[in-house]
Amino acid sequence: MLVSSRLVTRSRLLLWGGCLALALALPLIFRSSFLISLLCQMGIMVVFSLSYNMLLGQTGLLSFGHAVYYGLGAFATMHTLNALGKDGGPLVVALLPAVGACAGLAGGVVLGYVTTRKAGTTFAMITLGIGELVAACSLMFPGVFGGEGGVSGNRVIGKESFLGFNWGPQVEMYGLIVMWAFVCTVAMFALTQTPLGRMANAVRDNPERAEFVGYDTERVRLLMVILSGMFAGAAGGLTALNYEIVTAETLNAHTSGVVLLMTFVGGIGFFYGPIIGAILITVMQIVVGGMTHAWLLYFGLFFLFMVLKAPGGIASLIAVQRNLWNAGLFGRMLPHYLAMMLPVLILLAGLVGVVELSYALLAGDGVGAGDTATRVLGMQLKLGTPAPWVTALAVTGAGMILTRWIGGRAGTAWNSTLATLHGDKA
Amino acid sequence: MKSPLFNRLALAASVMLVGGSACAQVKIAYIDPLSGPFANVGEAGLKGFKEAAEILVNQKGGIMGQKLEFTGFDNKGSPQETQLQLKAAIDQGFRFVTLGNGSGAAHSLIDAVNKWNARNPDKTVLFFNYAAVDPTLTNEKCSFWHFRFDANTEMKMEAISNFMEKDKTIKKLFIIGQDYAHGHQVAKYTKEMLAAKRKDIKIVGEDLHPIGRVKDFAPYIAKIKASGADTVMTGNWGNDLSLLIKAAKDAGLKARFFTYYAGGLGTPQAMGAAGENQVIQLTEWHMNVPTKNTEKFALDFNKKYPGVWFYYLRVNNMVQMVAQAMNTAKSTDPKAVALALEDMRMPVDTGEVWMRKSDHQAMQPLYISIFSKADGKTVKHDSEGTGYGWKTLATISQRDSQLPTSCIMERP
Amino acid sequence: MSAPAIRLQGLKKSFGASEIIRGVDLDIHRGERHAIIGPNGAGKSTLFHLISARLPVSAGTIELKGANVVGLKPFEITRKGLSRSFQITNIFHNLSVFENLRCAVLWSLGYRYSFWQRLAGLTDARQRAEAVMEDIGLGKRRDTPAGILSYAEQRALEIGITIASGADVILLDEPTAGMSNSETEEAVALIRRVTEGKTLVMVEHDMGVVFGLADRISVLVYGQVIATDTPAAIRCNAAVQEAYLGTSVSHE
Amino acid sequence: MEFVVISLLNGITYGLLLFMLSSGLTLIFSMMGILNFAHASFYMLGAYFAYQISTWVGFWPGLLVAPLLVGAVGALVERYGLRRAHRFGHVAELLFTFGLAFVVEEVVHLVWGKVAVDYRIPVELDGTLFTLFDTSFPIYKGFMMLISVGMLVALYALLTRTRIGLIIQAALTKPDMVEALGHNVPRIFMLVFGGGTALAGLAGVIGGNAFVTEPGMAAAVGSIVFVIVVVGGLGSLGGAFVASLLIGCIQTFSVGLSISITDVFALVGIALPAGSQVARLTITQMAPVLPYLFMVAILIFRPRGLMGARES
Repeated sequence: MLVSSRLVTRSRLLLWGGCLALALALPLIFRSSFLISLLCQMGIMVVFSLSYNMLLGQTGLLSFGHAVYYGLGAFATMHTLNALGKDGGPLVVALLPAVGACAGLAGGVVLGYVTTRKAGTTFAMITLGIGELVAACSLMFPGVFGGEGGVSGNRVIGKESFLGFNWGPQVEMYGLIVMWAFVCTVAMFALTQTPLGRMANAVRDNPERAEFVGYDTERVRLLMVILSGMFAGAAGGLTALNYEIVTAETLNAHTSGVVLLMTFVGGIGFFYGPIIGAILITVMQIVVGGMTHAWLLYFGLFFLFMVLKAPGGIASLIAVQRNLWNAGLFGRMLPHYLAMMLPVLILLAGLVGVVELSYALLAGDGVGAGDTATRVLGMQLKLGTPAPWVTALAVTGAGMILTRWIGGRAGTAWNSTLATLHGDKA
Repeated sequence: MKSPLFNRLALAASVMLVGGSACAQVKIAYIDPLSGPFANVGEAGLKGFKEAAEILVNQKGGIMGQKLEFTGFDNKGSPQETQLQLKAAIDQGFRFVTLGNGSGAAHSLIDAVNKWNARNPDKTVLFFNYAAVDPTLTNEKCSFWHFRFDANTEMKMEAISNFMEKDKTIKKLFIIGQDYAHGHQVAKYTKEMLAAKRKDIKIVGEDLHPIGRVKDFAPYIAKIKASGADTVMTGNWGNDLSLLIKAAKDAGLKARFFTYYAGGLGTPQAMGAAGENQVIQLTEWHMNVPTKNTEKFALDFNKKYPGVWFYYLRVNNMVQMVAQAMNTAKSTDPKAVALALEDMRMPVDTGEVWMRKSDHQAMQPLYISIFSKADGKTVKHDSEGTGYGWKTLATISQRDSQLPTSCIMERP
Repeated sequence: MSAPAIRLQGLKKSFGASEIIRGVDLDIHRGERHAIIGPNGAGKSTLFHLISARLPVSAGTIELKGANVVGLKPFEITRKGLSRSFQITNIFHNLSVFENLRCAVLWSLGYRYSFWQRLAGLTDARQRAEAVMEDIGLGKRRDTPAGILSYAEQRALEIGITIASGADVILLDEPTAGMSNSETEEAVALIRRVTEGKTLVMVEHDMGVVFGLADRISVLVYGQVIATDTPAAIRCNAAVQEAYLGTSVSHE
Repeated sequence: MEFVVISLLNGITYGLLLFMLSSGLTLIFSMMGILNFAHASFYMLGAYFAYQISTWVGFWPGLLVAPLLVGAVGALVERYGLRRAHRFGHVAELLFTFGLAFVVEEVVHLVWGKVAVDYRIPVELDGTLFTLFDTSFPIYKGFMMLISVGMLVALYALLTRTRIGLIIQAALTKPDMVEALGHNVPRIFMLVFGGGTALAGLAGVIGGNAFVTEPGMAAAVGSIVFVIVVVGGLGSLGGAFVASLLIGCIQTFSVGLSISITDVFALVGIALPAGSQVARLTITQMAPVLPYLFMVAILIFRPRGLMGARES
């Protein structure tokens, strides 16, 4: 017993250390300033969505106003940075996200008191309302929130440096973000292994029973909201330092929606789920957003697909495969996965074709409508003629039929494999 | 649509290898919302820039034989994303960026450009602002690396107040605005300037409402009506403006509305008949200003892009001025271009545009016009197919909107 | 040690116009096993809900070990040493058997809302949870999520969670409901084992279980206790036979 | 006096429109336990459908057809989306509607463009109904009130006086029992969802031209509708009605009150430090956020809402 737990600890240490080393090494591979900025954004979002999952995944609280804590942390950090003026130094700047964390914590105490009186749907609605309230107020107080222009600052204070860093170059900022993200992630993981973390799970599963084993569920929720607000605030502090500007948008409903999306897509049932979600969605937002103006539609459809087909998120898909692998059953599914790839690709190609054609025609992404040739997906097409439409629809249809057909067989295999898996276990 | 992802990655690599070698064209990155709720504004701007570059520059020989080209970068309206897109543009070798929508994004960009230039003096970037009107951008936060081609809020109010000074029918004024920086500024300047110019105008009320959250303006109109105001000053835009005008018509309020943004991008359509003879706007141009080339340019544009109505003359001005600056400087180095732009005087269709050196703010003639039924004569063209168009009430000369600046510019 | 474990006085509960509990007076002595029986709809579960504060009291008082507990919240009563099970299984479905039990012991061991201690380092919590797990015979299912246990196993876990907190007054609501004969026997043995030295109050329909286990029995009919006595005396009580046993125990 | 009467009139008109929006949401919630995040999206669809129909055959056919179309879309969404999400619980349902709102907005962008469309009030209803204290009251507002009240009455009658209404109510509390009696419960739920969204569509038909029909209109009303449903008490139709009128009136009256926070606190004897930004806020300025404050207050003092039966 003792030995095995020590082994677990050692492999866990290796895993954490490996992740940290990998994160720190990434700028060696991705050198352009854009890619490093992208990595920075990912690091911040990882912390933010992990903090969100403390509510959604661990305590079962669906919040539509989590950006409030994030924004409060960002503004507090920025104001502190500006108040420091010349008195600060790189070391102080490096520690500033802690100010954001405190602000998030304070916000959690005040708002948590109001919101955690109820769970479930009511909680979701209250957070929505409070989020709206704070977002609306943020524009009314330009003194605090900087009005439309936001509050900006400079993270490089003076000429001195701390261990050779002054955080000016983006790479140094990236290093700082990685360190903070690492500390926060470790802390959030540790929290799941404490009495409070476990009771949060208990309250999520069965609040009534939690009361009858002696726990005040409101108090458990409140504490989780406060702690989650704290980490969200730290993420906000990192944003403030990274972009050196904070606007009212950081605390509005859109930001809350994005973090919900990330967390859910990544998988709320696993600690590492939100990390996957944050990385994936950030990349998609910026890369798919750069490729097509229809990205919001693709996003919405992808989200709906995940809700209906994989409500456990990507992490749960990975977990299932790992279970299969451990049980030695992965090989049984692999041919089916490979067989599925082609029809799914065809289906996707068809759908993308239809969507892009529609955008080119209706939203005027190309040069006008009518018979003129327009570039769609790198091809010169005449939108006014039926040919491209028929082709796209035909590909979609073929993809659908093939997916159904091959998918049906894969589904049968899947069910029997799962049955074997659970049969082995039971 | 090419795939910018691969371009971007490939360029990111090649830029590092080659270090931004001479390109066959002069490239300007257009960073504005191209998806989401404000995408229509961003897309209209991008089309305007592309069209202007083609017709006004490239068909006339280009810039030192090179073509001027605009590439869209979608900042989704977010200040944070603006910075990411700036980095993306810089990686791809862009040295000039333009942005217009949202003061938040503009502030973010001016900060980012300043910091980038300070930290990378060998790869400087220049920011052309075509529509963000927060006065601080050319006052407290002015920068050598920023040029504004639109009149700012304060200048626009100066022009309007000069008009009001002469219009003796205005006796009681009501100020209503969105509760954020722009609305606050409009209210502040209105009061300050009228106090200096027309002491007899009584400000009978002042209301601020949260931006984009009011569905029914009837209670506000009731209040305006109760105050007895004959004129309303508002900085509202978008739905907050359309709904205000509609509610005024419903309640039979006969006051005139002085606005900043009634003229374009869907507002005339949303307002429709409700705005007739009640809505006054201030712009640098409208369809019924008699001009030599712009009228044809606008008509061609509207025909080429159905549903997108030509609105920004300043886009054309900016493209011409930037091209001339590059030609004069015989260089596409941002610093040289910036120096050439300073103090430039450019004859355009509506008169002369002057880029003031002290704060990099463009000075240009402005027009005050009222929404009236299109009659084919003074109101020759209607606006956005509504049957109503803009009738010029007054022309504000370039000098009449000039204001001193508090800018103390750090010059490289 | 003089005050009874539970004392109910003039306890009433009404839902709208209908009165379900119509003035119950009852003393439950410390250390006794007390069963509450009665026909369907007599209000047995409601009585449990009132004692454990799942439902608010309409009138009357409830004393737990001499202290008035009316108006307290469920978790406050639990902290005073009263623990209950539910007729419909009420466990943490997504947590493993072991975690279910560990959650149940945390408060009584004083760990409260701690977020500065590692669960894995809390030896006493682990030992107590493991002891209960062995007690209820689920040692082999330690890491199985509670949601996929068999029905009988879930019922055992339900009892395990109830006793794990170490409360000295235990309320069991139909612990053997829905079990087969052999399962019931095991459950009775389990209950007898784990409630040794504690006060036990149970609602039960299975008369075999009731008469085998209880020291005293109260009969609840239409929201009133019509008799409280030893099993033997209850068996002979005329009023009880008329109201209840005459119809239900005849086939016992 | 003049102020009170006109504000009251404006408040009631606005409140009735809010009720139209929230009634469908309440209906769906009380029957199915689903909080439809995309409800306002169906309102928007109603407006756009009506606009499209009005360009072909005029306003009046649209008044009837557009809500039916929206209801049909709603029923399809229930059948092929929500019903599947239902297996994973209420959070999945909520998230599904959340994603749906996203998609609907993009589709509207795609089909009708990103700017407002020219959806006009029909000529028959364009004009002044009566003039009160020199302020005209348009016919169209009267028409809106009429439709709204008519809807309330019809809804009430449907639920309490008809067989289908009784079955719906029974299906809510005891779905298994109703199913055992031979009724197709999933189909009932589909009908309820379709009906609820059709109500939102109707609100869109008559709200779209009174205000502005544009792609942001769903987001603009989305949150206020939730406020109403929460304040009124989740699932209570009567509560939604009262809350709508209350919030309509709160907003209109507070616009008319030009007193600042300082004055309010002075009334109860607390002097605020002058000069702070909070102290300078006026009630007018805060009018549109008052509903949210009101909601928070309600949740603190009466968590089940004004007339709510259940708590969550």
